Amino acid sequence: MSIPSACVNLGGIELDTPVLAASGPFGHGREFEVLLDFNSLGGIIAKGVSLEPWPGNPPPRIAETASGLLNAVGLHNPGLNKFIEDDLPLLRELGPKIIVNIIGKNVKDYASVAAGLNGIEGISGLEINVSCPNLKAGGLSFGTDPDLTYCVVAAVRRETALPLLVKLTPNVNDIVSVAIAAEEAGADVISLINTLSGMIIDIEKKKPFLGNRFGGLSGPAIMPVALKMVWQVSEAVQVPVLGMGGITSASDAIQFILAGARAVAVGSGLFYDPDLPAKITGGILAYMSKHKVTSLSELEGLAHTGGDKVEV
Amino acid sequence: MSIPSACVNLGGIELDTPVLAASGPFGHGREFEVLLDFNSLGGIIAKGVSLEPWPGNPPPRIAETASGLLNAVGLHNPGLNKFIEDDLPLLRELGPKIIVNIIGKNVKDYASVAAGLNGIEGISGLEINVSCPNLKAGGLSFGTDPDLTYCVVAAVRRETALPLLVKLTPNVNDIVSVAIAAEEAGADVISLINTLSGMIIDIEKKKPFLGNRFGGLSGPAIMPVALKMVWQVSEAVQVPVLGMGGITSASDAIQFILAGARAVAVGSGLFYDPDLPAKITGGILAYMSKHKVTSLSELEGLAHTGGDKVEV
Amino acid sequence: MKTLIKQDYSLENCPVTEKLFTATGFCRLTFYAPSVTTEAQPGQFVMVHMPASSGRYMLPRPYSICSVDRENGQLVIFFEVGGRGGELISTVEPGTTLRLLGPLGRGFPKPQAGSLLVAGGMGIAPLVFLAKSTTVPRTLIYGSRTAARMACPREDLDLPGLTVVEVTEDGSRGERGTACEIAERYIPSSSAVFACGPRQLLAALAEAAAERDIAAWVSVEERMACGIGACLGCAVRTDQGYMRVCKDGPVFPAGEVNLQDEHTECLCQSGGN
Amino acid sequence: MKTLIKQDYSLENCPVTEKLFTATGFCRLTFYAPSVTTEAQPGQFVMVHMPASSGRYMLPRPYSICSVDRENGQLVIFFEVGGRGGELISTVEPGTTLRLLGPLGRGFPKPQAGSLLVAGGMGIAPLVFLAKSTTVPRTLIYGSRTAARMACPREDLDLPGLTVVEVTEDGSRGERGTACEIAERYIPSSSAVFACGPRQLLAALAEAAAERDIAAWVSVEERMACGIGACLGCAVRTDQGYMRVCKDGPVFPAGEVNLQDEHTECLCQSGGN
Ligand SMILES: Cc1cc2nc3c(=O)[nH]c(=O)nc-3n(C[C@H](O)[C@H](O)[C@H](O)COP(=O)(O)OP(=O)(O)OC[C@H]3O[C@@H](n4cnc5c(N)ncnc54)[C@H](O)[C@@H]3O)c2cc1C
Ligand SMILES: Cc1cc2nc3c(=O)[nH]c(=O)nc-3n(C[C@H](O)[C@H](O)[C@H](O)COP(=O)(O)OP(=O)(O)OC[C@H]3O[C@@H](n4cnc5c(N)ncnc54)[C@H](O)[C@@H]3O)c2cc1C
Ligand SMILES: Cc1cc2nc3c(=O)[nH]c(=O)nc-3n(C[C@H](O)[C@H](O)[C@H](O)COP(=O)(O)O)c2cc1C
Ligand SMILES: Cc1cc2nc3c(=O)[nH]c(=O)nc-3n(C[C@H](O)[C@H](O)[C@H](O)COP(=O)(O)O)c2cc1C
Ligand code: FES
Ligand code: FES
Repeated sequence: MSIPSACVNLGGIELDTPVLAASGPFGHGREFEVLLDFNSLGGIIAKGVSLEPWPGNPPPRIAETASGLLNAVGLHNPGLNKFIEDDLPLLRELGPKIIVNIIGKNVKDYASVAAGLNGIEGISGLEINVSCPNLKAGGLSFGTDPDLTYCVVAAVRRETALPLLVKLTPNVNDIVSVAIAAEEAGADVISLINTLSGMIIDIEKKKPFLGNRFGGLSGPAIMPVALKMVWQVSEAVQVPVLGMGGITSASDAIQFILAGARAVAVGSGLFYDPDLPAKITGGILAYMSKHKVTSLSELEGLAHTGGDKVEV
Repeated sequence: MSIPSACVNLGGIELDTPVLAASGPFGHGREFEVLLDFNSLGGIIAKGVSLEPWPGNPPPRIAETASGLLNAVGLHNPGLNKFIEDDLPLLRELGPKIIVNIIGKNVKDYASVAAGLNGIEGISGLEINVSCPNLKAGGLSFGTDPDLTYCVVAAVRRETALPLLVKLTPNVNDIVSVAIAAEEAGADVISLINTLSGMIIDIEKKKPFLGNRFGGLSGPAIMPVALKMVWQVSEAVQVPVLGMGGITSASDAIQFILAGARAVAVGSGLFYDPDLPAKITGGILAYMSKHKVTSLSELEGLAHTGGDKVEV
Repeated sequence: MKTLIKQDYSLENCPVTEKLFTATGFCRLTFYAPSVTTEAQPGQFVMVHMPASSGRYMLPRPYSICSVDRENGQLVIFFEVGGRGGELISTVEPGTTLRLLGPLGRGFPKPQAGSLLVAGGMGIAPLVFLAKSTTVPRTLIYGSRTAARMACPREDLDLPGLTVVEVTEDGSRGERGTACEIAERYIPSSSAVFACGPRQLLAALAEAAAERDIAAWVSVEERMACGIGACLGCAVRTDQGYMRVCKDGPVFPAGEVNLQDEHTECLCQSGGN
Repeated sequence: MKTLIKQDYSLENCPVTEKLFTATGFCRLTFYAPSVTTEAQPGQFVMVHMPASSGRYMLPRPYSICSVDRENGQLVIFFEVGGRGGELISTVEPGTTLRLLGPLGRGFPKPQAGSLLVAGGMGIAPLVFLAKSTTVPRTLIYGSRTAARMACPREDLDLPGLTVVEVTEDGSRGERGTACEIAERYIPSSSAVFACGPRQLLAALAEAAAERDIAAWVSVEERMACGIGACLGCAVRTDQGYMRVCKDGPVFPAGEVNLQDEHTECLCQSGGN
């Protein structure tokens, strides 16, 4: 029997392993340089980049909850120019494919970031974070509305020839309709999920704990929610799905793949264990050997058809 | 200084303590009889009752996740008549106020259950569970749409003079608009939240773990999500809010009250510790003494105005 | 009007008095639990709560009562350390306490002479208690994949009147074969069958017993939350619709319970409690 | 083009060599951690990961390096068992290991003669290391609410050239008053101020030092996730906008960092990462 391969093609991006660093927790990779085996990472999704610098939210920005992490960093970033000058050169040297997560306060901003990245060496794809607050709609995020999502994606699509990932927010009635809108507007990959909206309260100070009051919940707590959305979206769209949300083990990652994800990303799990990508890649290969599977495509979405009927 | 009182008026229902048993985990109370100090419970919300018996979902119905519980019981219940004959007489003897959670597959069913409970002794209120799948809308729940929610609540309102709680699902874009619709249709209390939709996959069998594939996530994992929704809804409606979702300590319960809840309910926490209601009631009273508060109304929603500014 | 029937279980803090790993990965814990032992019947179970020190939010786990010493209030459970719950429970040391909820569920009827007891793997646990509850002549078939997983100490099965037949799939101990194959040889001459183990085993036994019109009782497992019949989480399909394993079972007449449960159509898109 | 600058921290499994509860609720842990001690500077910190056995998903916790013995690779942290993380960490016994990530952040500059060190409560931890790093004449004001919370053993502060002034709010040990009140007496005659403790203390000291144009350095705390500057979770407002406590601090020139941070307007309805 041949050796299992962990290679996947994620919407035109060839990855050596199906494990990526999710946008945000990893920053721009530099700080994790000494902590992580970059051979185990197929790709790095850089932290959200906007046209102009964003200051981010007032502190505290981080709180811990039961099996979860609540953050309100507020998309703090140095802006496109500084990202290209300071961060990208370092990112390029790490090895994994680089995908840039782009953010904006209106459709034009998103498009401008995408345009500004054209012709820049070493970028394998763009990921649109549609969870940003839409200032025109009272701060509700673009990604809660299929039409707005379509607008943002279509606008970015016009500006770039790079593979385009669209990262959805889970704080919606119906993730499927948003995913379909993104696909129709030209997405090559659907990434999901971003954080769930939440808060905690400091009962001694009698006020919200986070400076921004509300934050985004990530970590193992949200994994069942993420997995279901990956399941539903992968049934409804033709393009591949990048799954994430609470992955902290190979078995978690395999669940996402069986649910229909082509690849997975690890976010807050990195705080807990920078060896996660290596453990996950290793664990996926071991699972493939055990289950006599040589290509990940055989596992992708297998749980939809009840994979165990044939085997012993 | 006078002794703190834990009494609250929840939309016309006088409760001796602000802690209720949430609908479902507690069943109809009989089984918990020997495990629980009923003086510590202000009220019991009976498990969802439909006009006809519902069989529920195929097993397995329960799975454990990180700090969470995924269930797909499927609103299994014996139907209105058997509930009135077999369960209600026992429930009435336990002591706490009884609220009946009602469910239906269409608007008429909901209304009929409400009508069927008219004139029956020992019921202090009804709670409409709008999370039921709406068969006309492809199984999406009533509670994801403000208009449908309005219809269900208005129809039940016409049939009953009892205090009416409306229990919302968190799987929505905008919980506030659904809450406002419920209030306009005549809700006396907004209950939130019901479970978050999720799933897990058995990687050995390569299929969803739960018989129903999808389930509802409860437990500490979801608490930040619940708390934020209570915060938002209590700002937007005039009627009181009953908060729940992941409460497993007095400090959790106090967070809900500071966020704007009039009272709280404990669901899956009861599996973990049947003493929870007693611990929570005791903990709330201790907190009130420490913070020199004699009535819970002084704490309700206090975190919205930054309660610590005045005290030392 | 009906009045409340007091339930006969309770939730108590019970000291662990003994711990033994009878084989790698198999833990036998003894508790001082007089509140449970006085009433406990073979086939009943307890919900074991997680150690308080774990600080983790985890459901209690159901384990069969493996034996009781009523005089001294000692209760034994015997389990495979398969997952996170079992692992945590197996870390407690004698002297510390765990909360036990029990005794729970409906047990086996009393075995008559000529009864056949069939245990697959950890299904041995309730059958030890059952075997100990009588001295009439009876046979126990104890099957396992391989000798290393035959974790129940042989002494526990040296009981007056009990014939023990060991069987492993790989022949590494006792006869070679499945518990079911061996059982089929004994069923025709048995007065009744009492079984616990994997669903396929129970299903095959149920069929073999039914063919010969011999009464059979099976103890089934299902994921549980409350363990007391409240949450309707542990449903199993029976002739009378879904029943609760924790309250209406775990022991059912073999013919009444659906032992092949493959999942059927799913209606409820949103999960639904 | 810039090339990568190798970071000088690492994540290692480090054995605990000693554990002491110096007072109720205050734990001093010593590790064998040569990878950290060789480079560690006063004011730097480590991220302490949770014991693997806890199996819980919890962020590592930041603790100041309280002292090092470079020769023997020993590293001391000293903390109040305030929450779930500290509690778990305080349960580890000598012989077991914890993962330490460090040394992290920017420490204090080297104190000159006449320096004033001010510690409020657990702010003592990094100042012990600072006090030990030199022998020039220097004064340490160590303030606490009450004697029982003055947890740092007196021996740790018996250092050549160091004058220690103890102060408690209730007068139960040393002078009565706040560390700040006492410090204000010493500041005029000090060459520089180095402080760690509650924000209000740091703010008051910063003001008092600024009035007299005396250099002051403060170590600030903020909730952390990564500890290495990647996630932007530990922001503190400074003259140059938000900076990272873990990477740009935790020690900042007192005048440059906003120590009164009351929350301001909030834009982002949906949380937003
Ligand atoms: C009435 C009853 C009596 C039982 N008696 C015993 C006993 O005496 N000895 C023993 O070793 N086991 C017994 N079990 C099974 C035992 O409850 C489970 O193995 C245990 O809950 C697993 O918990 P865990 O945390 O170790 O594993 P988890 O991490 O929860 O899961 C590990 C594996 O166990 C399976 N599992 C978990 N819970 C159950 C369950 N309730 N039923 C079936 N499979 C489950 C899962 O599918 C998974 O593959 C009994 C179950 C029931 C319902
Ligand atoms: C650079 C740095 C160095 C530190 N050095 C020490 C030290 O040497 N000794 C020591 O006892 N503590 C120190 N702290 C504070 C310590 O990190 C927190 O007390 C600890 O993380 C609390 O974790 P917990 O799980 O015990 O409590 P939790 O359950 O997380 O919370 C308990 C309380 O601690 C507070 N808290 C938690 N994390 C932080 C944080 N990062 N900053 C401020 N407050 C926090 C919370 O507000 C809460 O009131 C330091 C913090 C930083 C940022
Ligand atoms: C601190 C932090 C910062 C994040 N920043 C971004 C971001 O800039 N852009 C984005 O699309 N997602 C961001 N995310 C979301 C993650 O990429 C990921 O979708 C989410 O955390 C769920 O995955 P996890 O549970 O593995 O962390 C951030 C998450 C965290 C915890
Ligand atoms: C097993 C189970 C059954 C439930 N059944 C119902 C129900 O019948 N009606 C309803 O409105 N909510 C039901 N719920 C939801 C709970 O009432 C509650 O809203 C939810 O579990 C969140 O609270 P918790 O985290 O405290 O459990 C059920 C929850 C569980 C776990
Ligand atoms: S486990 Fe709750 S009814 Fe059986
Ligand atoms: S904690 Fe991540 S940047 Fe400081």
